[in-house]
Amino acid sequence: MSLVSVLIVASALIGIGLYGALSQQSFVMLMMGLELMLNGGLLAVIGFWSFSLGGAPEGQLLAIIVMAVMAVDMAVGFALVTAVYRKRQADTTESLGTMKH
Amino acid sequence: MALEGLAGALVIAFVAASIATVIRLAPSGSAESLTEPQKTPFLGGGAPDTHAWQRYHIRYYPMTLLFIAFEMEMMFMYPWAVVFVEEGGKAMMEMGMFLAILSVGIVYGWREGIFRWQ
Amino acid sequence: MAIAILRRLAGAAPAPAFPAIGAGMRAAADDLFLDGRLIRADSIRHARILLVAGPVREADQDDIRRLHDQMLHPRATLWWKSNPVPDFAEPATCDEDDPVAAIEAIHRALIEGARDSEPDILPNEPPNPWRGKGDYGQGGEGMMGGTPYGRPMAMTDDDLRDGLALDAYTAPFGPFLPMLPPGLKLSVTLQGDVIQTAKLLRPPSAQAEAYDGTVTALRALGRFLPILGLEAHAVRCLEAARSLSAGKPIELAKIRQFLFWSGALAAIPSGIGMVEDTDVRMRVERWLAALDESPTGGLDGSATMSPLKPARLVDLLRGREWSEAILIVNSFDTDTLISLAPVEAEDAETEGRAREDGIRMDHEGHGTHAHGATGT
Amino acid sequence: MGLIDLTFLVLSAIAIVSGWRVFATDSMVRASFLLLLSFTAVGLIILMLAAPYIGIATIFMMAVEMMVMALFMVMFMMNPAGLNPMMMVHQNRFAIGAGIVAFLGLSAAVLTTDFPTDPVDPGRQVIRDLGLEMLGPSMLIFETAGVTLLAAMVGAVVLSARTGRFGPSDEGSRPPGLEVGGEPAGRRVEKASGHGHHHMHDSHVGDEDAQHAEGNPEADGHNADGGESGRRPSLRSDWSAGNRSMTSKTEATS
Amino acid sequence: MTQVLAIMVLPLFLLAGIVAAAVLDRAVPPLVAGRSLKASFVGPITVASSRAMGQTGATEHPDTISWILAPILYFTLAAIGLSVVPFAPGVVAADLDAGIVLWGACESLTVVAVFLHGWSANSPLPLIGAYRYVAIGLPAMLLSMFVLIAAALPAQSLAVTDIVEAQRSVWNIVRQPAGFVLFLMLGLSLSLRGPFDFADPYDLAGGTTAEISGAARLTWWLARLAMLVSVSAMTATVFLGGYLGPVLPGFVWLVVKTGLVLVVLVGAGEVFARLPPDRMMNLIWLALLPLSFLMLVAVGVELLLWG
Repeated sequence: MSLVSVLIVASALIGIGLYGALSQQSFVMLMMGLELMLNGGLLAVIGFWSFSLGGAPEGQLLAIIVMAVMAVDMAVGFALVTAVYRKRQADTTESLGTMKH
Repeated sequence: MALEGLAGALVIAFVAASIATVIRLAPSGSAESLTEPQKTPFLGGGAPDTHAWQRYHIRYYPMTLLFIAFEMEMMFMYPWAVVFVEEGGKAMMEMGMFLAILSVGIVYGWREGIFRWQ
Repeated sequence: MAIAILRRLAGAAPAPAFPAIGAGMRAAADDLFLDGRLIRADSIRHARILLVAGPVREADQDDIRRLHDQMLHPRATLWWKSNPVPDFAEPATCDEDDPVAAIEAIHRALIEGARDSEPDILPNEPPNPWRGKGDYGQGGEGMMGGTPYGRPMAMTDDDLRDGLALDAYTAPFGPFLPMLPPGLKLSVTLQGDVIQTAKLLRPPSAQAEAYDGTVTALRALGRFLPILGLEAHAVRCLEAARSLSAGKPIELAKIRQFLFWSGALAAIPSGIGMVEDTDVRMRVERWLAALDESPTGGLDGSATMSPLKPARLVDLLRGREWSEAILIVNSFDTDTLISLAPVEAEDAETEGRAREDGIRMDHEGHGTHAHGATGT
Repeated sequence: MGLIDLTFLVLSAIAIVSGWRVFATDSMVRASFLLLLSFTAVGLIILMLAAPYIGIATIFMMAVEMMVMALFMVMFMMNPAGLNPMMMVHQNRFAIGAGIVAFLGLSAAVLTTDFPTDPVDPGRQVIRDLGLEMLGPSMLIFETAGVTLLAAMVGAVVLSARTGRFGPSDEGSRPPGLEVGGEPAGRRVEKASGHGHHHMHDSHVGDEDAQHAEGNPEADGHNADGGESGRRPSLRSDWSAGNRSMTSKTEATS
Repeated sequence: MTQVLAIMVLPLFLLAGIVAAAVLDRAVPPLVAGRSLKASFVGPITVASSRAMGQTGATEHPDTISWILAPILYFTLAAIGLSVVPFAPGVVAADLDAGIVLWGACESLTVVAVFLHGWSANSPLPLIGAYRYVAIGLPAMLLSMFVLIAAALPAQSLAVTDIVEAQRSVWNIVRQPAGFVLFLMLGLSLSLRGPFDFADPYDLAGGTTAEISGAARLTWWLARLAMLVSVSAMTATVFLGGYLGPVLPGFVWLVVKTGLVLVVLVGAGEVFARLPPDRMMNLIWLALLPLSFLMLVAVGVELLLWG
């Protein structure tokens, strides 16, 4: 276990998350991709913190903020999904583009 | 300390999971395989038309959204609890402010009626 | 060796039985399960013995067959003062007042292997043929179509409450669900756990329980309290009812006191199941008040048994959550429930509903489509 | 290879494989909880990286969030249990390419960069550090996070609740077709020979404009006027109270 | 070395606790019902053997893997939760700096396990039970977190061992009596009992268990009991001073206190009525959450003034 190996795992997670975020049609699956990317980001932050920053407390705070971002992203994201479904009964990204009324 | 603790928890988890798996998958003494009528979901005699899996209409979904935002505050409260005695009044004030801000969200949600079954 | 020990231990366990109760046997079945040698199974899957108590209505025969087949092996059926449904080979019957010994004997024989587990009655076929059909051999088509693994999927429909048109799940509930009165079968359309529409398929079977002040109240409480999670208190009430019927005096103040401290009344939402200006909570209060009366006589039955204004159970259940609906159904005695649940012709049903929808529209304005879809 | 390295390898494999399976499973519930598994593995890795609090808290918070995610996935996705296998993706090749490029690019950057080495002192009280940092130098960040969370809470309530301040949010909703202009997706299709007037709305729902034009006045009236305006006040009033009056009114009239 | 000892003791503790809980489960309801007390060790064992025999049951197309995993996960979580509890000074299986956070993680994963158990069945009654439980399980978790944080304040640490040591002067039940009650409620909710049994209640014909039988039901039953034991031990540790006590050895004190909490929980499960889920959700957010909040403030003020 070294910084490099941790960061490679993190980048793999970010890569998979990016694939999910770009390819998925439905909002909720798209958000899963985003969460997975943030997951990789979280791991990278703590990896740096642990191996390169000598345990500077800001690193941990940043990790917490990343998690708070996830929470906010989920709360607002799902609220949006609900609002859109209520209006259009749709849960895919395309339906927003193709429906012009 | 952290690594030893983690190791302890993992060992316990492994042992417990193994025991539970053995109990769950132990041979039951009845070798017969299930038949189709045996697998009908229990409705007290009736048979359903459709699968039960559905776009389930959750009646408390606004609550869950409020919940995941509010629950984030725990992340900040745990480290705060560790230094509370050290920092004294300052810690009290800062956390008081933080929680007051978040409580506004709960009060707002309550006023909008999100704690009811929608 | 190990299996042999396991069998011996299992044979000594109380026999888990699922009662399918017919006309006139409800009180007897309630009393029967006060016996420690039996366990009343909530679900047929928890039972080893299907106890059919009392005559089975013609219409319920299919449900009995289905219930029987849902039971897991080893299994057996006992017909207690009942007429065995055709197709059951060599039915075990019991016409005694106390079938506990018979049940125990069957249970032990099952466990020890002396008695064979009963085979299925219904054919071993999926509800819809699906094997090998469809895009992936799962019986489905496209996203939502077909009958994957034997059944179609639920489809969206409008909702009474919050306007999110999500899937509506329609299924027949009853006639032998433990929390519904025996015989009552409802076709319920749910969205989440809120009842969109309820349709009466079969009324509860008549019980012919004479109104008897305290005893009636105690029996009603005994059936009502498990819904609130007060199983032990329910047993206390049923036991008291049995003792009273047998002429033994019983201390009723204690029951009231326990129920007061349990918060049972506070746990019942007010304003649900309104019939003749009484809601569920008031009806429960009335039972509690009846505990103070002299064991027999006292208040005559008129308060609860008078012919009711044309209220219908299905209307009371509409728009209610599952937990509230169960409270409502169990707050009536069987006779009242039968008067609330008239079996109507299909046409009258649809028309009546359409009329009421109009009325509702004016007050509430909630969608009509829900019934439109289920009415067909 | 020590025990620590082995554990790390296993956990990394779990994190990555379950992360990938998220997008390869049909059941939405399984997808959510696979993501949770990925998060749990990452949390345990973080725990091994001398950050006990952040590691366990990741598992804690993500368990809750993935639970909520599962609720919403099931609520809004067609065929939530994946009974019919499906592939709801667009620009799949491009996305795969982008994912691989991102992974390779980041890995290359990681491998070529020389990172400073300054590991955490094992005796360091990291949770206390975090608390002091939060209450001291980074106080503003901490309070800002509070405000952000509040904004998220309010935003979530406003968006998800049935009626916002600006009237009912579901006015004129209709399901979209699977293809453009097609039949509404996943909706029970009514036969045109409905039984009563209240069927009208459903049978026409595939063509909303036409319905508004020819318009069954009764059905439209219900939906647009009686329905929607009747709804607004009832949101605030207690639900059971609303229903109570409704039931008694119905009795009185019938 | 002490850690190895703790890891060996834990399964025995859990097993003894499960047996005790099962005996209590058969003894307490008749007591509440006013019948003669017939506590026996054989009763639970015969019932368990009866459940171990026979088919497991399934529906037409359940999520089989999740259905098998859910009870196993539930049982494992109970054991992990128990692993942070110190059995005697220094004897703890997982001495983590963030012990109560690990406990919190177990709580939140329990919600996942129960949900999965109900969802996997592909049957309406378990499904309703699963969703209902989430509505209560999530906010109930908030309560316990506030209460545990209030317990961590005087200890200046998140480690359960430190929380016990901090109770040498005064037990936490004195500091926050309401917190103790709230934590007991959480215990009922985690082990699906009585007034907080929203997953497996009677009005859903057994809820998430309505479709299972045989080994699956046995495992679920054991997991529920294990969780009950785990919660009891945690309550005894956080509020009743854990292994602290005069004369007797620490481990005995812990066992006695755990047993006491076990009796209280089993009893409370029988004598209090269950609210409908929507009212319970309301109650938790609007009454119990502010209460837990007040408890936290009270402990904080007490520490500022006299700490």
